[in-house]
Amino acid sequence: MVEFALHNAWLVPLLPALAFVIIIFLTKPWPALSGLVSVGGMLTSCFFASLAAYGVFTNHKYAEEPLVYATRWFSAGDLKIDVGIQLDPTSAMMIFMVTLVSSLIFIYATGYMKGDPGYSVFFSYLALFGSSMLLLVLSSNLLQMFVAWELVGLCSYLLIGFYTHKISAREAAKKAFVTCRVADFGLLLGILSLQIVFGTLNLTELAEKINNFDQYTTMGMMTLMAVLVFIGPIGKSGQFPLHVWLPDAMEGPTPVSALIHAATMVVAGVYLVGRMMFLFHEVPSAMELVAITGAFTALFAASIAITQREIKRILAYSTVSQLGYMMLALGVGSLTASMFHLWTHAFFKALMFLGAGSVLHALHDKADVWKMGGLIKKMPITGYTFMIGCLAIAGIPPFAGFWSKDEILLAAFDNGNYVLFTMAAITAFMTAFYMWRLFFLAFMGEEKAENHPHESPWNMTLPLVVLAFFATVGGLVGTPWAPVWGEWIFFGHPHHVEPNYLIMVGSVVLGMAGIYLAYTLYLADKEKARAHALAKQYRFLHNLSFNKFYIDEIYLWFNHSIVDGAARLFYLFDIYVVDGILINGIAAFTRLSGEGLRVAQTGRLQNYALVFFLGVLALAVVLAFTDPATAFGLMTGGAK
Amino acid sequence: MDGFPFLTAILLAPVAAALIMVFIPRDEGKLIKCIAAIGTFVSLALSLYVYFSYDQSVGGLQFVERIPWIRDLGVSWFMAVDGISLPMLLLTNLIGFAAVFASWNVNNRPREFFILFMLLVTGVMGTFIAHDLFIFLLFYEVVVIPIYIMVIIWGSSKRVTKEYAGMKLTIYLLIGSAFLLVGVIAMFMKSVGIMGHPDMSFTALAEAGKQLSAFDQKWLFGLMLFGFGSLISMWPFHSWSPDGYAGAPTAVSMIHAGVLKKIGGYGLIKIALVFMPLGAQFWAPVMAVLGVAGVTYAAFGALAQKDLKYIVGYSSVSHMGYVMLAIGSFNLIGINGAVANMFGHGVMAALFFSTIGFIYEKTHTRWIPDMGGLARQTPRLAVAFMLAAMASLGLPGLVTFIPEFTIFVGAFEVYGGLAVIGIAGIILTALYVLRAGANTLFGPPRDEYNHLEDIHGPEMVPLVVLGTVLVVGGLMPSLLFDMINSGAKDIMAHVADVLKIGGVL
Amino acid sequence: MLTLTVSLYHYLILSAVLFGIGLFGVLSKKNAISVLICIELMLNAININLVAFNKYMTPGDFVGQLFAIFVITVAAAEVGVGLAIIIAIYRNKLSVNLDDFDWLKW
Amino acid sequence: MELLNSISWVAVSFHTLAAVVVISALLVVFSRNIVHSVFWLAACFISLAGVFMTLNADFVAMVQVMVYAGAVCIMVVFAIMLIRRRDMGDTNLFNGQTVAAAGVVALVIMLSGFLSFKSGVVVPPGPVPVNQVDSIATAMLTKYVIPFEVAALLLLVALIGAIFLAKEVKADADSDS
Repeated sequence: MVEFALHNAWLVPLLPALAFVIIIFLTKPWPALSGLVSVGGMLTSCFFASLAAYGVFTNHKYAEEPLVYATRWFSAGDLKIDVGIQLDPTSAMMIFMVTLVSSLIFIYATGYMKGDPGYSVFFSYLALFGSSMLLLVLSSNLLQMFVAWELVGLCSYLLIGFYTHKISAREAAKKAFVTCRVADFGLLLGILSLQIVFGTLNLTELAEKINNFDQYTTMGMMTLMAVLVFIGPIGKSGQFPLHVWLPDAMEGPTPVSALIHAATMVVAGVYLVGRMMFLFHEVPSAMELVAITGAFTALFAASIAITQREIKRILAYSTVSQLGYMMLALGVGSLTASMFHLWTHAFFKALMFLGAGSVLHALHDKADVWKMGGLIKKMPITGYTFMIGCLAIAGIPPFAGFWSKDEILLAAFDNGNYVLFTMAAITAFMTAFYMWRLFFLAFMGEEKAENHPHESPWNMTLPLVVLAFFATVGGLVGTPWAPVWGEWIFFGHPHHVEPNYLIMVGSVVLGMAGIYLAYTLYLADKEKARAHALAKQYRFLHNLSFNKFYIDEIYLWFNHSIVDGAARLFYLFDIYVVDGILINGIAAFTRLSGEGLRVAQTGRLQNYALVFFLGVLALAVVLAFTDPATAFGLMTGGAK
Repeated sequence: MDGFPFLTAILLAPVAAALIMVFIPRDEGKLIKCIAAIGTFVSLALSLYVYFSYDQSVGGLQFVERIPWIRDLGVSWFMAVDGISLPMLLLTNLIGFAAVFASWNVNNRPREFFILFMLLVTGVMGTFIAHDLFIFLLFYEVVVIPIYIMVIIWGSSKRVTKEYAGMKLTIYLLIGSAFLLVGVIAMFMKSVGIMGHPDMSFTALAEAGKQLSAFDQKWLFGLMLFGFGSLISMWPFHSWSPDGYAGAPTAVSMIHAGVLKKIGGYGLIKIALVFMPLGAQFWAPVMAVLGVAGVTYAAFGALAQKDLKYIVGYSSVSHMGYVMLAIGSFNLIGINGAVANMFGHGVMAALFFSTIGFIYEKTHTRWIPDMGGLARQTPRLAVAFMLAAMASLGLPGLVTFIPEFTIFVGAFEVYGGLAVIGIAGIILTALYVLRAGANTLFGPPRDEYNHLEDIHGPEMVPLVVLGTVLVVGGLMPSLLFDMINSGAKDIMAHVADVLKIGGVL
Repeated sequence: MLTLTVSLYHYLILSAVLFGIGLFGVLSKKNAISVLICIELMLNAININLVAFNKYMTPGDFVGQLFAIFVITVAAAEVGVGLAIIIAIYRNKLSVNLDDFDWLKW
Repeated sequence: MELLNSISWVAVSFHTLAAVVVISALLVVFSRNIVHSVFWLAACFISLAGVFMTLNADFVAMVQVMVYAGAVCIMVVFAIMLIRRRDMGDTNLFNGQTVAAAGVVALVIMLSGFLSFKSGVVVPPGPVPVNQVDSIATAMLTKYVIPFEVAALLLLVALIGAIFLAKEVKADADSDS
């Protein structure tokens, strides 16, 4: 059975895809059935994924050499593209995590979406989304990965814009797609150059060839390719400066936000960079770029998150920030730490998003945390699981986030880049602060009279509990004392780090400090007077942060003024120059020359006779003064 | 092959349908449409059979029918298919069949409409399977007249009147064919000089082309480039395309954007490139530059549009820019991509135009600001629209992605930075397509469209047929690419052959 | 001393001059009848040529003279019809001024 | 006497007649009165008949006098009378393109004069038959009988046509209405 799962891992993405097809063509009129098909498909897929993961993690040879099986997809001349499955511990971990989290989110969605007119369609999209992500994870070929990558983008488009009647949803979906498209442009260029330089896109072959790349290309070209490839993840994983779509993506139904932010989509970028480590590893400057981008994004997003008011928006920026962490880990060369954080983050972020969904469900989509309060009393399961999530993300041991974050800090520290390390540390503090600010504001404190919260049904709380469990213990697979994780998921050689107690204690202290600060400002202080005073005192900084550093406005301006302006310019050029001057010009010339020559038609016989005789004269002159043979030649155009 | 003249049968099925229609009373609209559907379906079925029974391992010309016709000019009824003409033939029939159903609601003089339409389809098919230059031109001219009449009578006037649109379309086509004719006649005269006897068949002319001097090849290719270029709406000879499509009735837009345009690319590859490889080599950078210019320029142009048909019109110019870029890259991968992209874009454009046609039929507007929220009222139409839109922006998993990727590989290898500008077009494409889709389909539904009926019955056929091709072709690109590759590699082998000789000379 | 001779060339020159005068009249007179008259002058110039060539080139033959006679015949017919047309037009337009007869202009 | 003998009378008469022809032709064109033009035309025709005489073409000269000086001139005078005006002065004016016409005509004359000399026709010697009318009549009624008959037919058609064209149109207008 395990062998079967190992060698037929294509079933993992196929089953949800099948669910998509079944729902679209068969069960669309019966919502309950559609939900069942979708959840069933994902659960079966989860079952196979678990088996495959079990198979991989019980046989250490897969950590050295991945299990690859592929078939030719198409070929055009020298361009030969395969599709296939590449199973190694990294992808095995991913499919397990993705199918597990997705299954839970699907179950949650059966409760959350109840009664929605688009219930069936929603579940078909979800299934397709999961399927695309799994395909991406298992891809053995970069182009195949790109295909899945784009399909993930499509599904996110469909799901973010699921409430089609809402203009904000429509715009957010468009923004997500177009932003990712910009990034994909870079990625596509990167893939193209890889194909052209190395003549293959199969990951294993690429890895081999890049190992001794000097046979094929220069360092400059390698840097270029690495940077181009990295542009894709910048977009997909919401790194600065293309992070703008991610916070808006919460316009979709909450399960979608959870799916996008936790298990699928955004981690695709991190995963891709991880997959392409063999490329980045050869190019130190690209690695540096990855690390700097990651660290900056982490800090930047955290600084926005501390002033946001909408619950999902805070979570969204925290996602951006955490993704920055993962990138930072990759940039300092630790695939292990990055994947570890990806793993733990998936659980606690899914948990928090679903918790937020539960809150919104209860409060009828009232999203402002300032208008909530004391929810934990009426919604104990949601509240306590959410607290576990907050503990995890704040880096409090023994919760999952602590271990992975610690690993990243350690990796940054070991790398010797102390600026990046400091940035990461500050981010850790801020993360604890804003998450607990959210928690205190929404769940603790006084209840608001106008709210009538109630606990959500079982199919929404069950996933919360399961996720809370994983958010609690998920990090134990990679403690510094028992580095199981690093034994399996690594780049180059197994990753062993000596526990650094200073950093460990330091990060706990930072997390506690953040929580304490949030406590004093938002819970102990009933009137929140000091928080308001601080906001007033640093009005400029507050506004900057609250308005997300005006990046959206800049893009909007760019899009509306520059792109649309150029479009209008081109169009006017087309109408007035190409069409107006060139095309209609030729037409007008024809017409005008007709008009002009018309005047020659005077209607007076004697005019005609005059011209006629002029012609006769000319002809006579030609005939009189040239040799007869030449004259004949002239008149017949050279024909013999 | 086995005696039955499949290609002639494919060609004559619509003609037979048209002949039957002549004898049907004019008010029997349903019957006429059914006959049109049957006629195109027979062609479609036969061409599917031919497509799948073509032996790719052998390659070359198959299903050959050759009957001498005008001996003094070396003209013969030479019908055959290879890996390049087959996808185009199939495309024509797919779109022809779908277009009949997209015109199911034509009630103004249906008999004349469908007779002309059958002739149009026949003409287009003929250009793709004729392997005699004279017959090729003959079929090409057959195409022009029905289009003109159909635009003038059944078209619609928006920014420009339908008369203007029809005139523009026709004159462009004729100018293109004028360039072409000069080139063809010159080529023919030269070939007579080389071979010593007249022969208009592609095979003979390709052989004769080997001995053409480099200078002759250059100017002949130049003529054909501008002839075929204005057909494929090569920048800056593109401006007929948006206006023409906007004015034309749905079926004509479908056929025109879907396949007729492709005659330009097909001719460039199968005629100009094969006959004048040295000329092609000389002109390749020009084609690439014009291609990239077309991609970017038309993408920006599309971004500024508010009329759905104009958007698709400009977008098709933009996509044809990719084809030009691919031919300009002058390598096997590029040629593969060019042909495949023509196929993919054909299916996509046809689906797009049929969808827009239905939207227009139902809402009586194509003006985007007047629309919104149609996804709620007409979900199937929205599916068709989104499918076409996604294909237009080259979503992987649909038939348009792999060809574009192939083109990028082919072009990037040769042109580097220039290709990057072209590839950047995918961002703009996403922008305008999504904007159009979002503003038409999504957002708050409008009350005035609450009564709209979604597409149903025969109206579903374009969506089903073309949508299936979009998805199947996207998931199994080898179905398309193996075929094209079998044709393209012969062509490029021939080209390489000639270039070698040319190098020696 | 001045020798007064006559040769083919004299006739040809006379013919050319007469033709030119006739042509000038045709091109520059306003009156339709006058144009008709000038056409007669041109025809006569031709006749001179025909008869002169007859005498100097083929003295034993009379083709040139015959041709001249035919030309005269046709000219007579032409004058008849031409004048009839002018009269018919005059009845409609009350003018014989050719400048007024430009209905066929653009 | 020697002087007289040395003068070729043919030459003298040719030059005189030619002068008359040219002058009267010029007067045809330059007269401002159409009636005068017709008179000068008659003069021109008659002197042209003399020119034909110098070419030994007696029959043509006779036809010239009869048809041109007689018939044609009379016909033209009749036409002028039909289009009568009280004042016959300024009935024969030049139009706007006179200068251009003069230029073209000058070129035509120069060119044809030049070509006449350039052609270099060799005049073969030979006696001129005396009995011309006989010969012409014979030729016309034997070898050229068909053109002769066609010319007759042409005259008939021209006659009918002229009558039809010149006929009053009032009757037609009545019958039409």
